[in-house]
Amino acid sequence: MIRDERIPSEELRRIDEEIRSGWTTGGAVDFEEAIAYHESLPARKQFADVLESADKPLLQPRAGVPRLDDQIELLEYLHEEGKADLLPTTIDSYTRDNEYGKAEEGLEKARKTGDDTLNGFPAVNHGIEGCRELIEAIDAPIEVRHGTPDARLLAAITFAGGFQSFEGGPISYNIPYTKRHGLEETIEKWQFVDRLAGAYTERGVRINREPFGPLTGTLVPPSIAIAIMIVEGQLAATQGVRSITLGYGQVGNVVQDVAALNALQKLGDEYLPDEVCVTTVFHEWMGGFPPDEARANGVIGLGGMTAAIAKPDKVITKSPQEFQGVPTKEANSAGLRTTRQVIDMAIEQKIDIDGIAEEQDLIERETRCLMDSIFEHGDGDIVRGTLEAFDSGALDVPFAPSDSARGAVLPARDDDGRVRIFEWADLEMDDEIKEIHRARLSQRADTEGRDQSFRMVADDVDAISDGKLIGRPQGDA
Amino acid sequence: MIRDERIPSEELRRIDEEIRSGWTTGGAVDFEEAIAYHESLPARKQFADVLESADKPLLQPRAGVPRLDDQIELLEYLHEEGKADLLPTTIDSYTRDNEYGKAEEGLEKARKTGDDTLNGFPAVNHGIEGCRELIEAIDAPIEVRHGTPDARLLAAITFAGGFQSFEGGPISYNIPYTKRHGLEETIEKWQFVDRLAGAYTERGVRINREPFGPLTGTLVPPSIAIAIMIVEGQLAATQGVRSITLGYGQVGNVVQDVAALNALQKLGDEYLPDEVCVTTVFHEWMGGFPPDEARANGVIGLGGMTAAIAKPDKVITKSPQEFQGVPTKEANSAGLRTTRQVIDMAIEQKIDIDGIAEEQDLIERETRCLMDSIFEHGDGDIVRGTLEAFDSGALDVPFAPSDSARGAVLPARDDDGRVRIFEWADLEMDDEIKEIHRARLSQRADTEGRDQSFRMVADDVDAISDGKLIGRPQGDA
Amino acid sequence: MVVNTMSRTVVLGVIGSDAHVVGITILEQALSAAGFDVVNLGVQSSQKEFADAAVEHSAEAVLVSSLYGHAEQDCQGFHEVLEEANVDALTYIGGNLAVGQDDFDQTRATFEELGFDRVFDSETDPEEAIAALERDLNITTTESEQVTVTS
Amino acid sequence: MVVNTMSRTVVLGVIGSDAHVVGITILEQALSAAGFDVVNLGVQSSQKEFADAAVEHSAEAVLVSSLYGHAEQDCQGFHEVLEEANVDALTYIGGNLAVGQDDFDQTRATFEELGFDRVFDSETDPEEAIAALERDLNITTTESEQVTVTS
Ligand code: B12
Ligand code: B12
Repeated sequence: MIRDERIPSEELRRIDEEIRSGWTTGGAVDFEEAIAYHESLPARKQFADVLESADKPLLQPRAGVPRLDDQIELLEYLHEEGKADLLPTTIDSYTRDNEYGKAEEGLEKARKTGDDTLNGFPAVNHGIEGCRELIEAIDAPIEVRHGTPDARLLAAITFAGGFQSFEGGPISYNIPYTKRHGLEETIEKWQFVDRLAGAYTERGVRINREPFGPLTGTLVPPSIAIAIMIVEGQLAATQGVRSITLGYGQVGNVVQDVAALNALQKLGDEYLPDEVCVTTVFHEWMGGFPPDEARANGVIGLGGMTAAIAKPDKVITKSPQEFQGVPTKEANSAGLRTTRQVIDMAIEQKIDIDGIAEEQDLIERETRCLMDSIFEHGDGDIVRGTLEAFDSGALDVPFAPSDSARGAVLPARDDDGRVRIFEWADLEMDDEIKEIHRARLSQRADTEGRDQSFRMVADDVDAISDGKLIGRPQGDA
Repeated sequence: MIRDERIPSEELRRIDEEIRSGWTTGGAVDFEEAIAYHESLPARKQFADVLESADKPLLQPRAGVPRLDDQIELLEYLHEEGKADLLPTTIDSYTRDNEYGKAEEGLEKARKTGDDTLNGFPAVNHGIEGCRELIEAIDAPIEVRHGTPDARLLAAITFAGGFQSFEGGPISYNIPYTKRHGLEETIEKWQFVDRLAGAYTERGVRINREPFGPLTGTLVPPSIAIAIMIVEGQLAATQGVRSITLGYGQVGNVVQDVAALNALQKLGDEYLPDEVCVTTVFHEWMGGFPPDEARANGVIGLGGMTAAIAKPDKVITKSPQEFQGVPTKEANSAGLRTTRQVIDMAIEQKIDIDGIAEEQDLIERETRCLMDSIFEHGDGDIVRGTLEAFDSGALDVPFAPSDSARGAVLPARDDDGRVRIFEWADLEMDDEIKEIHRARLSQRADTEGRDQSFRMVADDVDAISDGKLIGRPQGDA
Repeated sequence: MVVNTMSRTVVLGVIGSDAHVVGITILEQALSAAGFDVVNLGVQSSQKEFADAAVEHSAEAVLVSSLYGHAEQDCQGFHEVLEEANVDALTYIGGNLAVGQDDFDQTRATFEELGFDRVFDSETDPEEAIAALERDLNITTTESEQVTVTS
Repeated sequence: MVVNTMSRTVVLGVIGSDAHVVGITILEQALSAAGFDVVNLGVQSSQKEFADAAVEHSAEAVLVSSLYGHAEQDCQGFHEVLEEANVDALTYIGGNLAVGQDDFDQTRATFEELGFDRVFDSETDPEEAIAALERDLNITTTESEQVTVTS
């Protein structure tokens, strides 16, 4: 059974070779040459440095199309018109499923017809050369964003291709994204990804790693997200990663969001080794959006405002077309600029909101409970602990589609709109904390004159898309 | 010389008759019949009641087109698609200049060509019948919004036409809107408007009056705006108005805006007679907007957020097309819905920001200084005091185009983005308060490493349209 | 078809490699509350899994969900698979069925052509789906039985 | 035209019943800082007031501002009035020149046809107007003289 241990060099090399034989483009990877390539990149394309030295939140959208020239055009547009500070390259679904053959077909069809037959950029198929062309064309750092359970070949090729930031992790790209991949399997695979990033890091090329904080994007209680971020951060650190960006998805309550981002940074610094530079990324609301661009802009505005107060290192923006489907580049840029305007108008203001310290304290206590439980489950080993804790339900994620998580814990908002836990299932938590949640939720139930039930959860899931934060009973119900 | 005294009944009748002879449609006004008409309107069209009994901020856009059928269509759209709670009818510029003949020409041309040859709805020309058709067609209360120094005939016709709310006042529709109208002249004319509203009020038809709080819309220090609101509120109260909505235009600093709205309500309640029901209206940013709809949505988002925290009774929304020109109805609705989404997501949250009480205290002290000065200038009479205070410069409005105000006082933002006074000119203020402003502004000058100068003011004027709150020196300056 | 107020089994799942689970979680709950027996296959279900479940549970309706934009590819040949398995159930599909900013009428036509009885967009409330099912399955709900998810 | 580095008087004002004063306040300040003698007529100035001031001060340029959407009506016959008064100055107009959401190229054409030498939109920085004036008036600025408003 695997443990939280660094992959030995020979093992790294062995897997690397095996992996790279999985698709023709894998053969072209040459580690030494890749190091030299990264060293040749100008300072403004060095992802970790740019992110870590920024003096205000940097903005990054989501974007990926199949063809290289289209991807270049798209990123240039988002950089110039959207004023994105950092750029993404979102990978297509076939690549995420390691179906490089199908991706190739799609790419060829895209090249022939001009249609976007894939929902992202098949970086493996484009190979090192394609990746580098992209890196060279765009005057800003670019991150690989995907959702791939087994991202080993993708990492090998994109790292060699000049990308210096890579989203995901064994839990965060498993539990929300796939049904059948075992957690042990994805941890093992991501240990390789992290080890590879660590190998670059040792040579002075600090590959930034970004666990995916929002998880299922749907009312995830902050402490659950933060605990998983710490676990993934720790796993990456063990493999030698030194630049780690922990993520968090907005829940929409300003106090809770600011408290959570503070706690994320604080606990990240505390739990992760000193050698690691920990930064944070705030995702604008990741749940269901309103089916109306004007209202969506309101959601984005609240996200920007929260970012201005919490000051994370990076903000991943949403577009007003989030509800409908993949946004046009214009809408994507609009989301960036709306966010930028709000942040820049609010960030120089001193906005200290009461109750943030208390909420942060609660989040920290909860997170520590979960972390203690993980360490206990694993007898001190975080890999073992994570596996056992998910298995026992001591660690869980709401709305998890994966067979590796119970998905039995259910969140609901309290009367102030903060996300609390309504159904604990087997989640490990101090009784005192459970009592706090219970009290807050029963206060809401009183306000609404109804019992706590799944209906409340369902109403909360829909609330923001329906124009409110809290899913209060409507009409004469 | 006029004083703050109620116009006697016979005088009211005399002026009313004279005024109504100014244009053909004036003849149709019959006060008794008008009272009966107002009484026949359903509760949901009774402006004051709807506004005063609302349990959350009501939203109102700006809108006016020349033709009646177009105006009906426009307001229906804003009501249904924009979900506006209260509706406006913005009057055209010729009517504001009392050029009813030119307005008639424009209206006829509009009817023939279908073009919008006037920039608003010429209510005087449409007459009572036209107004009532509008009132009947729209299932919500409607306010008259204009900018007319001499609005007597407009009031006579729109009140009889079924409108129950009327924006403006002798200072707020003079100083920012016109160069040559004397203040004494406009006060006298608005005494009539208020007296007429008072006459309806005595008969149970409470006409709501709304002084225009934003004034020049450009960095107006809160205390100056609030003092003028109190003066206009008092003048209206003297004439028998009992429903008064005091206005305030967002400056963009959340703490200062919330403090100002609190102070506005508190001082309004304190200074105005007990019989008056005082409500407040918050105008989303009234200064220069960014030339980009996405960024404009950010400005609107910050406005909505501020409203959610301050909870005024009404919010006047902006559209993302504010920079460019009169907005399309779609853009106007979008501004409403973006605002609604932000307010509804944030309003149930407890957001108590530090420093609001202190800022409110400062605003109240400043306002009291100005009010004391007005009372002193007028030997206890607020009309005389206002005239003398403007004359001496003890009361002033920044960027006032009017010959009746010095326009010598100059605002600038401090390091936190709050609007302070950089050039006091002859504005009456305690030295201690001046010292506070001076210290705050010199702190900013230090941060920026430059002297306080008009350049700073100019930079602040442009800042929001350039994407920031504070006009910091750009680039390598 | 006869009026049927008893056992009404529906199969529900997300097709393809799509993992968006929230919608079907809400749907499952609403359908159960409305009295249906719901067989929830979860996310990333294959055509065959839908067909097998429909056979096994003699489902009266097969409800397919897709959010991630690949519904069209994922549903190619689906109705042939159902036919081969002798499934004679209603078929509904719903969610976010096209990639990008599409026109829904066109999307609806595409999926009707593929054989779906009804096509729903992502603004669909569970209530609408339930009402359609009750209509299509000719279910009469007596006053006393009426269970709405708002209760 | 000869190179002229001395007295350069410009008349500035807002035409018609327009009261938007902030733009010309900023412009006045920037023009003065750049060394121009500015005669600021303020808001709500008539065609005749512009012409009279241009004559009285022998202005080299007349700068008209309009924000409220009635510029076209307000400027009808303006150049005839200037001509009658024997004003031979450059004429610029700037601000928000059309009602509603218009295309600027069309707006520019409209005002050039009315006789304006240059037409500026409301995104114009004072610096641009100054640069244009210096070019059109053939003003050479020596290094030492160069005054920019950012200083
Ligand atoms: C939350 C979310 C996620 C979460 C999902 C967590 C989880 N496992 O469930 C995460 C972050 C993991 C995620 C990942 C991805 N997502 Co996503 N996601 C969303 C989001 C924001 C909300 C979806 C949601 O939960 N809504 C709330 C529920 C209650 O509503 P619903 O799902 O629409 O379901 C209701 C109705 O549609 C209807 N309905 C649904 N199915 C059916 C079926 C029938 C028969 C009927 C009658 C009705 C019906 O009833 C439901 C209940 O009311 C949407 C955008 C949005 N809608 O705002 C994007 C969205 C669906 N995602 C999208 C994409 C592209 C992806 C990714 C590919 C992104 C990426 N590049 O990484 C991956 C795909 C991963 C995978 N393998 O599936 C796109 C799809 C684009 C398209 N169709 O053109 C969207 C639209 C975002 C966007 N604008 O780009 N996503
Ligand atoms: C502040 C403001 C007001 C204030 C004005 C206070 C005052 N007395 O100055 C108040 C609230 C009183 C007001 C009233 C009205 N306003 Co107003 N107002 C604005 C607003 C928000 C900002 C204007 C501003 O001060 N900008 C800042 C300054 C620095 O920029 P600027 O004026 O554009 O000037 C710069 C450039 O344009 C350029 N420039 C300007 N003139 C010239 C000339 C030359 C030769 C050159 C080279 C350059 C140049 O350089 C300047 C400096 O950088 C604008 C919308 C916007 N722009 O965001 C609407 C706007 C101009 N107003 C508008 C309207 C309709 C009105 C009213 C009719 C509204 C009403 N229905 O009540 C009244 C008119 C009253 C009147 N008689 O004039 C419309 C005009 C519509 C159109 N053109 O199609 C606008 C665009 C708003 C809108 N979207 O509807 N307004």
